[in-house]
Amino acid sequence: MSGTAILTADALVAGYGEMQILHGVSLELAAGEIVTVIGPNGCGKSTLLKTLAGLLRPQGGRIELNGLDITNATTRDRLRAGLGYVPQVRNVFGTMSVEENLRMGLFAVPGSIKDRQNSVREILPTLAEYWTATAGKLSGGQQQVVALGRALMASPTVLLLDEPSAGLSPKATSEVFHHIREISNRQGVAVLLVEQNAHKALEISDRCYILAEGRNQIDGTARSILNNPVVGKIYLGAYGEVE
Amino acid sequence: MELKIYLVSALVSAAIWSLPAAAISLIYGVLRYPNFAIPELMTLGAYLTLLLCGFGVPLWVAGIFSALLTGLVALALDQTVFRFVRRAGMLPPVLLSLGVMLVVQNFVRFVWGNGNLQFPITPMRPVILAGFIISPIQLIIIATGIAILGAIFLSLRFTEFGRAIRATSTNPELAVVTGVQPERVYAAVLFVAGFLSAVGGTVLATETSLNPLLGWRVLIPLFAVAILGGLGSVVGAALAALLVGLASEFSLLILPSSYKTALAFLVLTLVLLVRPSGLIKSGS
Amino acid sequence: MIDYAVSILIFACIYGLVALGLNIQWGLTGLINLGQVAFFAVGAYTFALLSKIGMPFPVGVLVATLTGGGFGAAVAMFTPRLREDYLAIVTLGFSEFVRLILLNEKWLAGGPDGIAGIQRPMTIAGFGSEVSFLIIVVVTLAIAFAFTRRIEGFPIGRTLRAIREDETVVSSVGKVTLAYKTRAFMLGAALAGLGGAFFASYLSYISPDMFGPNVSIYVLAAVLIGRQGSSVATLASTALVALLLEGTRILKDYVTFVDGVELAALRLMLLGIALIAIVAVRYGPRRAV
Amino acid sequence: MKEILEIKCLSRRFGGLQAVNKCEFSVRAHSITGLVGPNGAGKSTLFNLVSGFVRPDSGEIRFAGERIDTLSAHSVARLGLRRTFQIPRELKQMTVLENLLLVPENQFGDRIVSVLSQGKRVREEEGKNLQIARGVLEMVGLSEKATHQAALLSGGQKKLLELARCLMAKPKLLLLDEPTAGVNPTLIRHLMSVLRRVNESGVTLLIIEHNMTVIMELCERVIVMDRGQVIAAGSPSAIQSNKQVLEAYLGGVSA
Amino acid sequence: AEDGDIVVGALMPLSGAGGPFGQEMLASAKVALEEINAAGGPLGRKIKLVEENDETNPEAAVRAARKLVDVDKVKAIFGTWASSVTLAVAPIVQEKGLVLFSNSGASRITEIQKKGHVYRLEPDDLLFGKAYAEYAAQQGWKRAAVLGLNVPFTQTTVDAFKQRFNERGGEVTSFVTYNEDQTTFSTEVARVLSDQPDFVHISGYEPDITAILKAAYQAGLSTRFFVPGFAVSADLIKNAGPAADGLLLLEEGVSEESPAYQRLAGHLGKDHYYSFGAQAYDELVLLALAIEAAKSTDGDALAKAVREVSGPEGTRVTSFADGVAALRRGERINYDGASGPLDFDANGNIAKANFRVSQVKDGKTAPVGKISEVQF
Ligand SMILES: Nc1ncnc2c1ncn2[C@@H]1O[C@H](COP(=O)(O)OP(=O)(O)OP(=O)(O)O)[C@@H](O)[C@H]1O
Ligand SMILES: Nc1ncnc2c1ncn2[C@@H]1O[C@H](COP(=O)(O)OP(=O)(O)OP(=O)(O)O)[C@@H](O)[C@H]1O
Ligand SMILES: CC(C)C[C@H](N)C(=O)O
Ligand SMILES: [Mg+2]
Ligand SMILES: [Mg+2]
Repeated sequence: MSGTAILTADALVAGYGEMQILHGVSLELAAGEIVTVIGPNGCGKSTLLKTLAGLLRPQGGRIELNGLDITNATTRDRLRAGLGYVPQVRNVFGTMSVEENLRMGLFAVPGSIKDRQNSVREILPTLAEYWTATAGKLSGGQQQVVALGRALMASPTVLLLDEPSAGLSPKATSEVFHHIREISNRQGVAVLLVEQNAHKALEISDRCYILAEGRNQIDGTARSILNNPVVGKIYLGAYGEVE
Repeated sequence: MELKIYLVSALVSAAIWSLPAAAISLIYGVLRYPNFAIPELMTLGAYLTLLLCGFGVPLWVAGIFSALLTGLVALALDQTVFRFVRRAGMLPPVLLSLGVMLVVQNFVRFVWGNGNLQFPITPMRPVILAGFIISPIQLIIIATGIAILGAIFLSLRFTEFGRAIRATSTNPELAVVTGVQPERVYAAVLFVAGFLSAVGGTVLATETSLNPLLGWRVLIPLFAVAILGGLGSVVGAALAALLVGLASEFSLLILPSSYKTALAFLVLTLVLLVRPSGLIKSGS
Repeated sequence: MIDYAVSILIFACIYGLVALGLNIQWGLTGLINLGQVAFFAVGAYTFALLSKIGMPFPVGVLVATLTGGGFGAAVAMFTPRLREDYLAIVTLGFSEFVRLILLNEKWLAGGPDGIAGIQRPMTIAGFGSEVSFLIIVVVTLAIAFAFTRRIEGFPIGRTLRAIREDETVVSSVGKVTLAYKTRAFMLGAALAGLGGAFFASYLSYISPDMFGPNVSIYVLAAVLIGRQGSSVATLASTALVALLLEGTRILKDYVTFVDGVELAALRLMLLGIALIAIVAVRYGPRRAV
Repeated sequence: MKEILEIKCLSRRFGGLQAVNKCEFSVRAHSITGLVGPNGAGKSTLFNLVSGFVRPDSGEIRFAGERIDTLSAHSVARLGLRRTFQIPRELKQMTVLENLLLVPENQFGDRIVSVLSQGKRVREEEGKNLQIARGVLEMVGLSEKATHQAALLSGGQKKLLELARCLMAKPKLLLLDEPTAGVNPTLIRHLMSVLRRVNESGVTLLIIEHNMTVIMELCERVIVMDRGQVIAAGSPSAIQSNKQVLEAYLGGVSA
Repeated sequence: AEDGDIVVGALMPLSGAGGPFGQEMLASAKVALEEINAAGGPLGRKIKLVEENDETNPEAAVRAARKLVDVDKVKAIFGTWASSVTLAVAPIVQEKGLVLFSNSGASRITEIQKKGHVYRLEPDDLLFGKAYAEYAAQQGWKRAAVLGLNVPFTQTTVDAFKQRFNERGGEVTSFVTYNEDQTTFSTEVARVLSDQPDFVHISGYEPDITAILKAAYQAGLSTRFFVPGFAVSADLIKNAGPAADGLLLLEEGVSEESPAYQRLAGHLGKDHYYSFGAQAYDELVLLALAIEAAKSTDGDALAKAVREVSGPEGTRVTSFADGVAALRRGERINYDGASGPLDFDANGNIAKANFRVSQVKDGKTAPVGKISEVQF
């Protein structure tokens, strides 16, 4: 698989000030692949994404995007190299309209705003319903879609999503996951998904990493993880399936 | 007749206040701290204009150059001093701005002394415009105010970089994620703030006179205007300046003019009690 | 020289009281008060007027403190809906209002002439009048200090800090935030009033132009330099500001190549630079991310 | 069983948007009731109305028989109606413990006079509250973070803190706004048992949730909102097969 | 008993509203200092000046005064200009039993003059007010409007003016006060001119008066303005340009012909009218003479001696050198200085004040009248 890897992280060490959170996390992502990262609260999932996105300087390890060493690149450079990122919270520009939020997605990357907006609206048709609304006043689910749309504006090849389904209704969750699948299928975007809604996320994923206390624990195909009773018990709260 | 003069006065005051108030507002909106050095940049700008006038340059040219220079000064101060406390919250920059306030005000005093100076322009007799008596200079002041604020408003709204400034203002972390380089935004904001302050200072000095206390004396109305306008909003600052201008001039009809500023404040307080977030709500 | 040092100390203590007050409001509770000078003025004038009608010193001080607190409570109750930045304008405006009333209402406060001949407290046996005054102020400051320290450490201090952080949360757990804010504001204003009483008494003359916004700014600087919400730091930084303001006066005897205005300008520039330097050292570049 | 919360014809509009529209339902005392609905249906707004943070334009809210629609937020809280916030509102600069110690009512040390007292009573009181707080942290799995600054918690941990704050008090009615959003599934499992215990100790729960597992396993009754109105109410299984609910909320796929 | 230099405090407004005058006063005091020390100084000792800036701010002044008194151990303080500063400093100076020479006008200063230690060389504001009225009456003007900056001297000046103007058959049509921090003044000007007065008296300082003149000019309003001389500098005249044309100034008189004034102007340049400078010059000379007369630097003795050396009785002297010589001959002296004959009343105030009125014409100031011996 390493042959086709578009994004690789190798033995990442990162944290906040004195406090080290990631103690050597490694992962790989191939083009068009959807990979889910799951793990207990506070295990460092968001920290991992922030490090990949360039918001946090790693203290050790190496990140490669398309064969390019981006370990110390700025967020802006990563964005231009095709890395999109949607944070876990506060992921829209609250005082700006939805339309403007999307424009911001193309701020650092060349491209025609109109063309990109049209193509994003095709993938996320619900955006049209609140195109001129102020993003901060939308409901949580609507904001997630806006955030996704903003990230898509730059036509990323790799998309990092931090809990996109948090707070979404089942229907909206299905829709967002559907969108993610679409994006991946139709445009070949590789998606790294951090999720607590593990079952649904794994349904659309190819592979899965499990993180605990800042370290890789288990990885494998989505199916193997879903069917692993130990994982189910420890990380997925194995309870009677709703399906 | 009298009332029309009041109205002109109010407009002139509003034009003068709104520029530096917009500067305060912009800095607050993007960098999240009230910059108490803005009034002193007005003073500095006015004196730089005077300096340039000394070379025989016409006042308006001198004014533009001084505004550019003051913009650079503001930028330089930001890069050398404020830059290092970017992530330390609101207090350090506030303190720094107080320090800069003292330094700039007294630098002006050191260089130009304490006396009252004046631009080398002869006062002009007024013209009558639609029944309003207004001096050409006042006309220019009002036009300048509207033009500059309008330009800023439009560029904030409709240019890429303006949008980046607004984006940084509402959600700085996310702005970084979209590839905005915050330092560039800060630099631009400080430059513009310096520019606005200097224009405000020059214009104020044209109406009154140059004095090291030029800016310090309007500190309170400026902050009143900026806050009332809903810190962070340029349009808000303009509207608030107009409101404060009108309130303080027309207060003369019912109150001794020594309460002029106080009455304006009373009105402001009342407005704030009805609309606790200022005339224009700035989002967060 | 000793006398001069004593007088600097007295000013420092007086501002210390005012700064402690502001620290309760701003540092602890997050109520932005840009008009602390108003309560300072109210205290000073109350004391001066009482002194004029022959009230003994302790009565004057007490009433001045209470009056300052009363005004503080009134302001706080009048502005319950105002949060954060917008309280700033009301306090700023209020301080201007107070100053203008003092300036314009001659029947009340002597107008721009101010009030002269205000009494000093009795001297303490064995000490000169300056030193006696110093002892009284220092003791008062120590009491005020102990008081605010305790507030900080007690649950009430926690509630006030919580209000600073997020008022909504505090009301969601059933606490009447307005009542707390009013109390904090009142306490802070009372301390300012207390400082004002000492100020009037020490200077023996007060006039409205002593109560301009620069006083608020100096005190503000003191509170801000100190760690937010900590009264120890507040006092230390007040001392620092007083020292910078006063100590630089001595400069004049060594710098002889500039004239008076330039010297005055240099002195204040130096103060500004010192302020910047302190901030740079205290908050300077630590983590660069 | 008695109704602890009754809502009648409640409406609230934001600008051009009717967020809550003539909403009517009630919650039985000692029950665990679910409140579900699509994003933007007005659920959180409803919580804001009930808890006194937002004023209704019209309508009636009764809590334990008493009208509370004109009361301010703190008065409602004092009556024993507590809520969590959907987007956590932790007190950032304070430690996790301090976040909890804020909660107990009528603390003697929370009054200014206490400052003049000897302080013994305050210390005892603090000690007691501290014990309660540690218990609550244990319950939600935040013990290790007790002395950390709340701002430094992870997204999910903040949600847990939000819940913990409410568990510090002993409310009659607890409104939980998506308590499990962003929480790890294993912990959700644990939280459900915590909530059940809380309920058994006499606290009525009204829970907004998008996690259907939680709703199905925990709630005896579910209310479904859409566009500010209640569109269905009933047992979880009845709701799940309701056509309207399927369409608007669950997304057409039968569960 | 003591020897060595006699330390004297010059507490002057080197910055703030009084800034320009503080400079003038300090320069003038230095002229006097040079003359005194060149003549050997009082009691054969040199005088040493310690300068302090009162910033035209009473609080700063109090601190500066304490430093002068406590650290520098000055024997006297002179040069306080703003009334608020004099009012604030006087109690401190008197408490130490020192002498204070003031250049302030406020009538209130009379009240705090407790031990006869405060001497004022500036005419009281009441006298100013009366002088305006006298001149206006001379000119036959009947209707006056007043614009007053809200500072101590305004109220008393204006009250005295009203009273005397009414006595002379005039009428004050309106009195509008303003504050220094206003951005525009057209409103105020429009207000007072709506009553069509014969002239407008502005009681204020330079910045605001400049602004008012310009505001009136630019609003197309014309009238006579009559303002205090201390508020008008050459700069103002230059700056206001045509707006200052015809402006009338009331200046505290100096003895322009007196040898002392001639010497002072000789040193500082003849193109200027040094009213506060002349006062400061005289203050230091008076003090030096008083020390010689008292044969002591003790405050109480000095306070008495000032009255003795200032006249009106005694041999008229016009310089320190002459005065010392006369004193050493055992004569009683009457110092007539650069600022006037310097006779003090019971309150330490100048008893009879002279004024002159000047007018601005084509950018130059020329005297147009005199009002002599205005009394309380
Ligand atoms: N303060 C407000 N100002 C303006 N509009 C608001 C405000 N609060 C809520 N709204 C709007 O009211 C509608 C209902 O919002 P609410 O938060 O109640 O939805 P919700 O049912 O809780 O959705 P979610 O499940 O996504 O949290 C939304 O469209 C939202 O944009
Ligand atoms: N800015 C910060 N400074 C210091 N520590 C932090 C900061 N942000 C997070 N942490 C700590 O780092 C750890 C990992 O946080 P992170 O946000 O990566 O967790 P997570 O795996 O995303 O959890 P969740 O599922 O709850 O979102 C947590 O223990 C948290 O307390
Ligand atoms: C102008 C001077 C005579 C001083 C003036 N009387 C004042 O008090 O401020
Ligand atoms: Mg996370
Ligand atoms: Mg909600």
